Amino acid sequence: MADETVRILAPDGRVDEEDRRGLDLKDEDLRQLFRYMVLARNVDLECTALQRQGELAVYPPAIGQEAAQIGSAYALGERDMVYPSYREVGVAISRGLDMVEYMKFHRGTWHGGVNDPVGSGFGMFSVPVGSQPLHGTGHALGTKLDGKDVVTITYFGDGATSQGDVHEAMNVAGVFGAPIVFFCQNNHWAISVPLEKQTAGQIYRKAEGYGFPGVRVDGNDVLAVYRVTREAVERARAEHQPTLIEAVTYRIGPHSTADDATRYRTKEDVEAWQQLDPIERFRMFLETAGIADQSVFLEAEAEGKDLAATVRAGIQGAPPRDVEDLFRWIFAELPPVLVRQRDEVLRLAEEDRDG
Amino acid sequence: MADETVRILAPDGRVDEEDRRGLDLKDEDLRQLFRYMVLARNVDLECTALQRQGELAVYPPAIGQEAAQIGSAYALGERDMVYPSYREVGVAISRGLDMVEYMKFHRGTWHGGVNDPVGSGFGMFSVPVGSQPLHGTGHALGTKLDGKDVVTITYFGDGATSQGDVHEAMNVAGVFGAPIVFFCQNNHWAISVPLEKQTAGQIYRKAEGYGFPGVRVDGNDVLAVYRVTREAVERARAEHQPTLIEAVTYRIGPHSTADDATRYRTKEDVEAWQQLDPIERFRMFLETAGIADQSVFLEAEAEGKDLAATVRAGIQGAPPRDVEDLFRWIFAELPPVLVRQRDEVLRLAEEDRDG
Amino acid sequence: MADVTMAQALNRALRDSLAGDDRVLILGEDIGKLGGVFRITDGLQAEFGEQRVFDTPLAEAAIAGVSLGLTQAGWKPVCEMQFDAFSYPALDQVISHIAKYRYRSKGTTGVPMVMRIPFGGGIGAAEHHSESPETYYAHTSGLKVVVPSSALDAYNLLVRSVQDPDPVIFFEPKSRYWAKESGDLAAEGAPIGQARVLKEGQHATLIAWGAMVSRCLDAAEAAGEDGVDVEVLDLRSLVPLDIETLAASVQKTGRAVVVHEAPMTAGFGAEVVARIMEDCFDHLEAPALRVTGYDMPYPPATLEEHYLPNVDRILLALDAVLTH
Amino acid sequence: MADVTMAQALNRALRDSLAGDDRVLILGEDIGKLGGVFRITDGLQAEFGEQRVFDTPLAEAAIAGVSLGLTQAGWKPVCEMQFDAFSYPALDQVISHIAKYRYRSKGTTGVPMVMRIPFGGGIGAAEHHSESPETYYAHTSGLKVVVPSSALDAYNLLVRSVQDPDPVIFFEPKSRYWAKESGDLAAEGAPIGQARVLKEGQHATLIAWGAMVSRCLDAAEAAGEDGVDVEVLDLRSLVPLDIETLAASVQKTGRAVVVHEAPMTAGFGAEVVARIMEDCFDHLEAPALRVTGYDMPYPPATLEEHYLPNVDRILLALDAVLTH
Ligand SMILES: Cc1ncc(C[n+]2csc(CCOP(=O)(O)OP(=O)(O)O)c2C)c(N)n1
Ligand SMILES: Cc1ncc(C[n+]2csc(CCOP(=O)(O)OP(=O)(O)O)c2C)c(N)n1
Ligand SMILES: [Mg+2]
Ligand SMILES: [Mg+2]
Repeated sequence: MADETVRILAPDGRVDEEDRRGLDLKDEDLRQLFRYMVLARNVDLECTALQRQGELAVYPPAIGQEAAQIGSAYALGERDMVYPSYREVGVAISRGLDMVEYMKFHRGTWHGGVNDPVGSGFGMFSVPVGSQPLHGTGHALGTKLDGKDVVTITYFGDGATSQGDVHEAMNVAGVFGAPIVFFCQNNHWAISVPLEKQTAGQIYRKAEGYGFPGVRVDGNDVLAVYRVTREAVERARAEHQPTLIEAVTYRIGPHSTADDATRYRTKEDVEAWQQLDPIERFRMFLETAGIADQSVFLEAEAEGKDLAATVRAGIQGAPPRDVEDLFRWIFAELPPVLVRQRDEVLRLAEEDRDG
Repeated sequence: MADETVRILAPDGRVDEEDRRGLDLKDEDLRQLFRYMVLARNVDLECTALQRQGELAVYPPAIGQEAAQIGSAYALGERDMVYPSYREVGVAISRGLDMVEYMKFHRGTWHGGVNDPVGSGFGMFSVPVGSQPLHGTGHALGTKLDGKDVVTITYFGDGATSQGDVHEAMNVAGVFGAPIVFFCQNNHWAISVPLEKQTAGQIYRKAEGYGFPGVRVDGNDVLAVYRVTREAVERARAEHQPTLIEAVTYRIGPHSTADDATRYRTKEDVEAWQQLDPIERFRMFLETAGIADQSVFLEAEAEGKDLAATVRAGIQGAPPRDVEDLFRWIFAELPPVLVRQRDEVLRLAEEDRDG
Repeated sequence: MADVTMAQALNRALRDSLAGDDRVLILGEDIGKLGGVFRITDGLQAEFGEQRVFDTPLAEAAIAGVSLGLTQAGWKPVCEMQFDAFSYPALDQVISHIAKYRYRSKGTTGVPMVMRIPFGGGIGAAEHHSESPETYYAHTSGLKVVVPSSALDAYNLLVRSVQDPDPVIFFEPKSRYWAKESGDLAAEGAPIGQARVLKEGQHATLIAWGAMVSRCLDAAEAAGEDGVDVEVLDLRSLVPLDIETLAASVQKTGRAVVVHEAPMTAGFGAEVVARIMEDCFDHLEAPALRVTGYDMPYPPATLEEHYLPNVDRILLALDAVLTH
Repeated sequence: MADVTMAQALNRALRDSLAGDDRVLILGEDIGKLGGVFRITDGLQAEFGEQRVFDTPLAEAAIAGVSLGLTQAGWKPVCEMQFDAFSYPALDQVISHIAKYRYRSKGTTGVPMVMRIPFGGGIGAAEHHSESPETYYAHTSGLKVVVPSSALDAYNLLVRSVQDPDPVIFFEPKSRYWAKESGDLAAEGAPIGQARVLKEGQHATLIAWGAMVSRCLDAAEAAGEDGVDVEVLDLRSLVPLDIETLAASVQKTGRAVVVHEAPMTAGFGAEVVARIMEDCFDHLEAPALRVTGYDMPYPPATLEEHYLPNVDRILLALDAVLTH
């Protein structure tokens, strides 16, 4: 990573003390960050396992990206709004979402992820790559028009930066001074396509073209991620200026459980980054700095296992939704054609049940 | 314009002699540049008049943008390829296109502009704003794959820079090292939307995000435009590196003859730029430098009037194409459904003719 | 009761919507100071300010996606695509998100927005300015698709569209912008989802929407002079489609011709014919026919008269169904 | 004569096209080293190099627009959209340019490219991975739209598509990728524009394309057990549509049911019904019916079985047309 990359924690857990003092984080917060990262790791691994056991249809692991996700989400205020892609399990956990509901997307019982995106401050999963930043920009513009003290953050990947929609979202946000943070997790891969085939530029420098700051941060350094996101969130809140953050991290797992990453990258590629594990790095720091000890780590692990177990229990054998639900939410009011269609489906389903 | 803007000719026609000597332009070339600019101005004004007289359906004036168009087109090699928008009358003239055929687009006798885009090295008019740079990138990639010594240039406006397609084209060109020049005529307006509502960034700095050079040039300075385009063309040819050029100019006329620009800008806005007229500026230079005198200027004018008259004669009363042509070029071979449809149209047209 | 053009009626509908509901926003290209290239938004920015009525950068996907985001901040955006063919860059946002968000979010998050699209030919415009893309939208589940054919109904339908809890794609027949109608502007006409019988008749039914409605009325008049009594149905709402009114009319007349500007293949006329097949088969005296644009890119302006359905072609089709 | 899956047949068609014509290129997301998420391009980059077979950045409009540009440099690109719903960002380039360039350029500049789109449901996939967007393309004049239903015909059609001088949208029914067929791979089957009668019958015609063809064959078999003799028509080519074969079959049987996965409203089934109306009316014993997906966003995987046409629904429709 080049000089311009913001970093507070070295890979061995050492820290620039001045940098650290500059953070508005109490020891409690630091332990909380650690806790969330461990929860995310546990749920993530559990879900990969659940998929292997046939309980989930497919799952996109976030392992290795915990610092990027937790550090950034922790910088948000309670009423701030998130527009995620499909890999933001860590963000979801630290925003307090119901993780069983969340995983039902991956089980295929319904689309989208959670029940009420606006109510929960967490938009629906956005599968079409790069499409959600526009929703974030619209939302941010909307809250600004209302004079509300709300910041919007949108997550997307390195691959997404190639999409026209992401460009349009940043450009519009720049023009309107929308209070939004564009958070790009550059995990070096878009399925099998490596970063260097995605763009010849630097992701964070794309912000130059939109007239707002672009920042590159070590995405495996939870403190640095927190700091740059915090600054961006404050800039959005106070100055209505967007920021593009490039968090440089790595997709340790396959693209999804359906992917065979050995086809396009080597074990060595991955191992180099496993050395830079964000949780271990932070743990070493917490320990060395005397902020947390073994008991804290074990407690977080235990809590992680609990949450994973909750997800497993909630998802295992979770039935499909009622057939009626198929027709429930297409329009506020079901038009005649769909009433006919619904009646057919219900009749057939009943006949099926009856034998 | 900020410091970074490349300029050789001052608005009063004075020149930085060192800059000028750096140009690979003989006096003959300089007179040729002048000539093309005058031709373009004459045809442009004539076409506005032709539209007022009902001979053209609509016409988008290029007045004021002659230096940007001629200076850049003059930097191309004979076999280089142009992907234009709809306002590139100057480029078309200096590339030797049949200007009567060209104007038939504006008369509504056929789409597109010229007969054979590949053969003539000038792609069809691209009306959907921002869509043609992708074609340019594809073409450039294609010639590179063939090892051909061909450079592609694509023209688009400041408004087009907001479109996702333009972003995607530049990004892809960066990744593949496509031999292409992205030439943006920033004429300060996209119909009624001024530059500052189009983007909060600087257009030429958008190149940073794609990993290739971005250059801003005084678009009313034909020598500077020539120089930066020449450099970009050579960079494309020799190094397969794209360049984004922002030529800062001004749309002196309305967006099109259908537009009423008084609704959104003042006479003063326009007058300030009329002072910076690219032809007059260049004329003063040529005169002062002793490269051309009144006779050259008058000759160019006369030639301009001639070309305008040719266009007028060719377009005036030009009939619609044959009804059969409607069905001629949909597919290489007309499928049965269309045969039926064609037969109906021809029958009806005949009945019409017969009474 | 004054004469009003469709353009004026639409302008008034937007004005009254902005005045009546302070959550309504208007956005698009050139819709501010310029008032839109067709002046449909004329004067609205001056009256309601740049916060409520604002120009966007030149990016249709952005206009659509940002509008969706605005709904999630509690706004009701009415966005404009400047011309039919320039709505295509927004299709992904429309199909993948705007049409699906209510469904995806289990009903918690509807998308109360309107996308206005001036459409159709007959105005001598350049390439990409005369298309009829209603099929793309009508085939996209989750959207309502509405097309007025007259000034008063344009007012009525647009006001209702803005109030609708679901996304409405609102097609405005450009060639009818300057056609006048006499009456009071009020949102008291038929709701979205109902067709209108504009002329009753016994011998055959002409079915159309948008600009083709007046052409059908002309054809009906011409047929009337030959003693043929034609019913004219203005669908108004392609989705939801008023199958009841459609079926009632065709069951009565036993003969039907549907007319639209879009190319024939997989045009919405096919859906109308399929519904007639399903609901009126036993009443049909002749095949229901289509008079449509041809299966070609929209032709250049000087040839468009040969492409667009005209009274002659409609009469030929009427003749075919009447003499079958 | 060996068993071959449709996935293998498609892979071979691409391989043979690359080998047979050095102007053919393959591009798309993850089609290089990975060989595509469905492995349709497996091994092609290794065999033909990164100049002929290359990954693009993640941008579908770019893939389409760049492909068009490549044709103008004399190449024949075969590009891949990774899944059905991810073809939507490319719609503007397809509708406004790829479909229109030959027309616009007065025939000088055709667009010999193929856009491959894996489509349809039935594989338990996530949202946006199971759609059937063929109508959007079939309604766009200037495109050919082709859909194989079996391995051997997939080979035949894809090789022909690559050789076609016009842009071909090539839909691959994902749920049939792993279905086997026995025979030799050769481009000797029916050309684009011809339908195939897969099973002859006297009582009714089932019409389908892609994955629904095998479902229709299943239904026909089930009906046969009840003594009903059903003809099954595989359209293969939606544009150009083989009206002759279609009309001949329906005129013979007098009864027709068309089956597709896409939602009903304005789906391509409507076009088929409209053609039957126009060309077979006097032979019809019953209304031609549609069995389709419902007018909703594609549902989640665990409910898709209720959405997709199945044998029961097809039999019900057959029963309806037979007992009318
Ligand atoms: C518009 C679109 N095209 C293609 C896909 C298929 N796809 C799913 S994820 C993905 C790669 C995304 O890469 P990136 O943006 O870096 O995010 P990451 O998966 O690495 O988190 C692709 C190509 C898609 N979902 N949407
Ligand atoms: C995709 C698309 N959207 C909208 C339009 C309508 N339109 C035509 S030109 C134009 C403004 C273009 O501005 P700019 O790119 O700066 O080019 P200029 O006209 O100034 O040369 C607009 C909005 C269009 N042609 N295409
Ligand atoms: Mg990635
Ligand atoms: Mg401009």
